[in-house]
Amino acid sequence: MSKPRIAFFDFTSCEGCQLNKLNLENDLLSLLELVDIVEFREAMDDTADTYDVAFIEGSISTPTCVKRIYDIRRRAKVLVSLGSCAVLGGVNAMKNLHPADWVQEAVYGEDKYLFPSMPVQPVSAYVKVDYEIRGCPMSTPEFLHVLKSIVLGRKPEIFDHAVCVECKLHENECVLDKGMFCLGPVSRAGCEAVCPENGQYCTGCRGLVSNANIAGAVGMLKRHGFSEQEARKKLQMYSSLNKLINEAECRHA
Amino acid sequence: MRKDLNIDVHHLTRVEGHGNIVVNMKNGVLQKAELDIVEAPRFFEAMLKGRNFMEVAIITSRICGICSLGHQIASLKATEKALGLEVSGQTKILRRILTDGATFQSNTLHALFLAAPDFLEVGSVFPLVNTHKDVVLAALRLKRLANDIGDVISGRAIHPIRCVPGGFTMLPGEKELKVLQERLKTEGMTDIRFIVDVIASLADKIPSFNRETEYISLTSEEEYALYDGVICSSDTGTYPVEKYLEITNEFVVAHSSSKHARFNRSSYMVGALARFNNNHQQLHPFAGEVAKKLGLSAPCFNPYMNTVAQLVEVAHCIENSIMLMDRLLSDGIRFEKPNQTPAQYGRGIAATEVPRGILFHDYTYNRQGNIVKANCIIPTGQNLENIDDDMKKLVPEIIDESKEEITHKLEMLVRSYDPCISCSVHMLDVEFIEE
Amino acid sequence: MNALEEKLNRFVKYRISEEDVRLLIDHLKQKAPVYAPHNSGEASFSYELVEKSTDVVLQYPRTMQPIKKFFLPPKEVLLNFNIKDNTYSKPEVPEETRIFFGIHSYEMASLKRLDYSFTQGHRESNYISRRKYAIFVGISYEPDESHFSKSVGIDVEETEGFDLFLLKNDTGYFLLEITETGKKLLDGYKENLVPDREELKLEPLRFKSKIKYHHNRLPSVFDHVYKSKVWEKYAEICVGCGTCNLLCSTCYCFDIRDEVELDAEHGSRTRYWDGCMLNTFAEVAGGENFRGSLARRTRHRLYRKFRYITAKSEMLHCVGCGRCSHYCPVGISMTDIVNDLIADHEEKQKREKI
Amino acid sequence: MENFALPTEDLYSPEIATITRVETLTESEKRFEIRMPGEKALNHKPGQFVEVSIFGFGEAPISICSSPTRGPLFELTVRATGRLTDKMHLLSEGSQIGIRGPFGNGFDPGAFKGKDILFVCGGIGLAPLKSLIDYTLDRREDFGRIIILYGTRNPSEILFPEEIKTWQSRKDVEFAITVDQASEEWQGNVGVITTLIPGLELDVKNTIVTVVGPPVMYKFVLMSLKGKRIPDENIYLSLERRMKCGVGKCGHCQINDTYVCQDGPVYHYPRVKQLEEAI
Ligand SMILES: Cc1cc2nc3c(=O)[nH]c(=O)nc-3n(C[C@H](O)[C@H](O)[C@H](O)COP(=O)(O)OP(=O)(O)OC[C@H]3O[C@@H](n4cnc5c(N)ncnc54)[C@H](O)[C@@H]3O)c2cc1C
Ligand code: SF4
Ligand code: SF4
Ligand code: SF4
Repeated sequence: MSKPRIAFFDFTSCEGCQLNKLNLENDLLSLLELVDIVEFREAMDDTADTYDVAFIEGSISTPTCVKRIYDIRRRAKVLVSLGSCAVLGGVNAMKNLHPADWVQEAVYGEDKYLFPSMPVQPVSAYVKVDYEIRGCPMSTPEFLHVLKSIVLGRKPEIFDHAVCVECKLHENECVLDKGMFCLGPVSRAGCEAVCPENGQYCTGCRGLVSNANIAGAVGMLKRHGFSEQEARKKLQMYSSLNKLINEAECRHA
Repeated sequence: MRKDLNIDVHHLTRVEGHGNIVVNMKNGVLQKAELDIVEAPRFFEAMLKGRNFMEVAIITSRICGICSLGHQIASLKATEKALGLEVSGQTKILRRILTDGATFQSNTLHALFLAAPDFLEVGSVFPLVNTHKDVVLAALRLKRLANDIGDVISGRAIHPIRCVPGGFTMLPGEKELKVLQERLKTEGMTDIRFIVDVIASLADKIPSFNRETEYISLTSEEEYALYDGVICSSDTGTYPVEKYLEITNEFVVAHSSSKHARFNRSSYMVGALARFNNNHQQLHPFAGEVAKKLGLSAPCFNPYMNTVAQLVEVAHCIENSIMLMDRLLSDGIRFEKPNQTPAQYGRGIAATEVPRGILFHDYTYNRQGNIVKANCIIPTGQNLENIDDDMKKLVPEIIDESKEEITHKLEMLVRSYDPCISCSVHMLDVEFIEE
Repeated sequence: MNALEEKLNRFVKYRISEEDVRLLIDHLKQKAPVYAPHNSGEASFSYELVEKSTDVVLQYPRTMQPIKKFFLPPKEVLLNFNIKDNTYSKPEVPEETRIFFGIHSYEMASLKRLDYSFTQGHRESNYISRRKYAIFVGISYEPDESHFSKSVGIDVEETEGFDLFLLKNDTGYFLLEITETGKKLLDGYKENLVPDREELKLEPLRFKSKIKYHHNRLPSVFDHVYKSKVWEKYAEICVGCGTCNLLCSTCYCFDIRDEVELDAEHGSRTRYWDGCMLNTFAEVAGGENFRGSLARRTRHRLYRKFRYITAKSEMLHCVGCGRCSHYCPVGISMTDIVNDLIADHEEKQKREKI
Repeated sequence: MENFALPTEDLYSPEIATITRVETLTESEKRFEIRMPGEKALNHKPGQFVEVSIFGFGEAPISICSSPTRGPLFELTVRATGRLTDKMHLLSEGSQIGIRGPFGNGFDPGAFKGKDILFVCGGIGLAPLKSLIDYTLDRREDFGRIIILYGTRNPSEILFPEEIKTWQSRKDVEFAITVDQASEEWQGNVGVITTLIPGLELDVKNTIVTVVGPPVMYKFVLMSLKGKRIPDENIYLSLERRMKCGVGKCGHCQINDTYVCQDGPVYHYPRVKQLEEAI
């Protein structure tokens, strides 16, 4: 079997996920044994026509982005979206919560027409996505897991349980015990609960678990002293495209 | 002599973010020589609007993955000033070490992985794995070591976790810190020595081009300023950080979704070379030796030498963090709860040096501790006008070389600034109407 | 003298100070590795290998992970395999003596439940190897808001399963010799100690009874509340995080996954704690899920504690450690659910009578 | 106190078996013939399953579709639906796989002696039932009428064409097949499997019914059987749940207080009626 040809592309994002791959120092050489990197603008000049696997970082937010993503999809056998921006719209999508005009004008004033922008969307809003690697930034072990699975020709496991599960497996002190709040109970795991492990609350960077009890989550935050509006804002940091967050009715006292 | 030239480098590689180089000469007249910033703007102000002070650094960190630590530090310092949150000496030392680590890692990444292939005439670092394995391995080790500083102290090098307003959510163990320090002393010093020797042998690959400009950085009486200081212009002297708007004078140009800046001249430069020019006397001795070995002496007006200045800083940061760790370890690391009870509300302005230059964050908070006004000025934005000016001087000087050679030199020029484009288009500058 | 006091008074006992307890730990450390509660954060405790006896916390409400972590580790490699040549090896599970020190009575009771689960039907070698030579030194504790083990029939001073037991008194502790193993452990430690012959009197009950019915009646309540509205009530606020499962002393469900190394050749088959409160736990082929709703998941969890295995093992599988309640991010308390079920059941009975 | 000194089991270590034959049945189903190391007999009962594993690809429960009366080699029919089963479809004769088991209760054919047996098989549900069908055919004299009803979504999904031919040709077997959607050349019954039931003439008291199929099928088949007045005690179902261990520990296959891997997969219908979460 010849080595899979893989490529990386970046859209609207902080490029932290790209950088995270360059931070694979210890594994980089073994990785190069496993695959051929044929395109990676942030690190190399080469380009290619087709790819076995295309990894997409960043969200789609301009007409140019849309054209590019269609083009990449056409040439890629497998397409993986990488990181919260690509999977969920990420923090970028918070801008959708405000009227587009206000946003443009706020930054560029009367020059706003120079730089067209559209509502921020995840990659899956435009093209078929085969696998998703969440996280802000994506976790390198998970990236390697998906890559190895693809090399072996099997579906990678993608977790759909709460961060609390991993947090408990690590026996981290629960930040709730320290009087903080946490989105871990409704946020998707896969990060090995790094934030609580480092004493910080979970911001829900991987989005919510599917089938999440959002009303319950709002109630949970209220229990920790937040207003209902503040609670929804907290849940929206990474999941602003999740309409249920504004809709779910919370009957919690 | 060539009369016409058209260069259009679409999505310049080996830089962070999306930019195009456009040069256009007609009948011997240079019509255009500019770096077009085509990155999609991200509108961070919309993300910050109404956000609580506890979340602001988490969000601004996402402006840029490469400079995430720098953004967090600037953000936390601005928030702390606005809310009157005092931080301890221990916190300041830890943040300084983190700043050293981030500068060390980013400069290494740029100099050795993104810029170095130019000197060795290849398109990326990957072919070097076969031709220069020992160099690549040493570079990888250095980068890992730099990232480990971030991992050990802030939980994660990209989008650090433990840095919060008022301090740290968790502190490194003394054992871990000792191990890390030992590695810096042995592994780190050995590898940087080796790398410097290699780069010194390639010195003739650096184009000779000079254009004197204004150099702006932080400066401090205590140390080679990275974490903190006052603004310093090589032309006009020092200014308090609060006066930053008078220095940056941002303006919008049509070819860039990032704003440009100018102060005393038509443009100014920030970054490693600016810091070196302004503060070189405060480098640690070993860094001074490295500068000498690599042929860098102040003042240096060759922007291509920015990459060399970055390596000098790597040496400095290794030495500096070893020294700071000594201080921490001799005092003993004490558990402290972060101070997060605001003493006031209002405006806070802070500056810090990130690898690419001086970074400003400016916030105003309401009485709920939520953001009402935010502004954030990023180094690459400040460099853009200077890059355009460099190109305008450079193109006529090399106009008789082949088009490929010109293109290559222009690419190298832009790259040597280590531009961080995604950063530059995420600026905030907005006043919110209070709800 | 009540029955419990009578039982305790049959054991040989010594009066020792807290200082002596530390010396005891040092003494035990010479015999085998000792695991005991330690501080693990601002307000958390966990069982760890003892390095210094002064690090051991003697009075604590509960550790975060229950003692099951030593017998059914949160993550355990079951096999190491080679994909290319289809071979594997099973990592050796050492059968060693380990001393667990400062263990509460409900924790010991939970192990009895796990013993049942791992020896009934198929007798799992991994669990049994770890469990075989374990020695336990119990300690009494001050129940907090979330504890309710008395309500499920487990006294603070219950000594069953322990080899030695430390009973707190006003000056220090009574050290009780429970088993022959325990007695032998004290060889070389108690040389200067004289058995205390004074009759032991327990302090009046410190436990508030937190469940309305006697524990013997609970399984029968569960015969009638399967369709209760109470499940919906809690499902509304439960967020399905699974914390209550993962930290439960008697939960033992797991997942098994194959993980491969970067050479795409070596790998391991690893098991992880799992939980029936999690969204996809009971999903079946075609995406169907017979326990999709939180109400059904909550119901299943409680039936597992009070009815299902209970019928066969004749033990309630909730030991009242209070972990599920203490760590629940929305503050759902096990005893509240049970009391609501009891109330619902009573109401139904009343209605039926009329 | 539990006696920890008693013998224990290495529950999760598979035996490495060899695939001796692969037969493509449909686009998504293949049949595998397997040889245990040393050509050891599996000693299974019809209706039992094994945990099949491929290193790096995981494990899954697969029913044994051959009868224990047919020698030491055994057969599995596998539908490619995921990690393990997709990989299995790439294997060929001589490849090795891991086997644990047999697990589960299986059917007790001894208890069906002298009875008429009605097999209701939906889709891949024919695979586990084939094991029992073959068993009863190999001991034909022990049983009364043998009636096989088989339904699939469309003709291209029909499993075991060879066996079906034999069943159709045998005088002592009553066989009927139906498809949900017919193709051009299909001449047989069209309609869901329940359409085959009303027309049957049965000695209801003396007929044992075994039902295996996708989850949705059970409710409808049971309704039809009720229409036929088949006593509940005469009905057996085989249920499917995801499993991680196969030995009654992992909890995934639990239906109320029963474990499919221990108390099932074959359930007596009266028991199923007490299990709210079963179907
Ligand atoms: C007693 C018994 C007998 C069986 N007999 C047979 C048989 O004879 N032949 C046969 O082919 N099958 C049989 N099965 C079914 C077989 O075990 C399943 O199809 C098996 O799980 C496939 O494993 P896999 O690794 O290939 O698929 P998996 O990768 O586990 O995926 C199976 C399906 O579930 C989906 N899925 C997986 N994980 C998740 C998740 N976390 N969330 C949502 N969806 C998910 C997948 O997309 C896929 O559609 C039997 C099952 C039981 C319980
Ligand atoms: S810290 Fe957060 S993620 Fe961890 S257990 Fe507590 S609530 Fe869950
Ligand atoms: S811990 Fe609480 S919120 Fe989480 S699953 Fe259990 S009951 Fe629900
Ligand atoms: S159900 Fe709750 S109280 Fe009972 S044993 Fe489990 S965690 Fe402890």
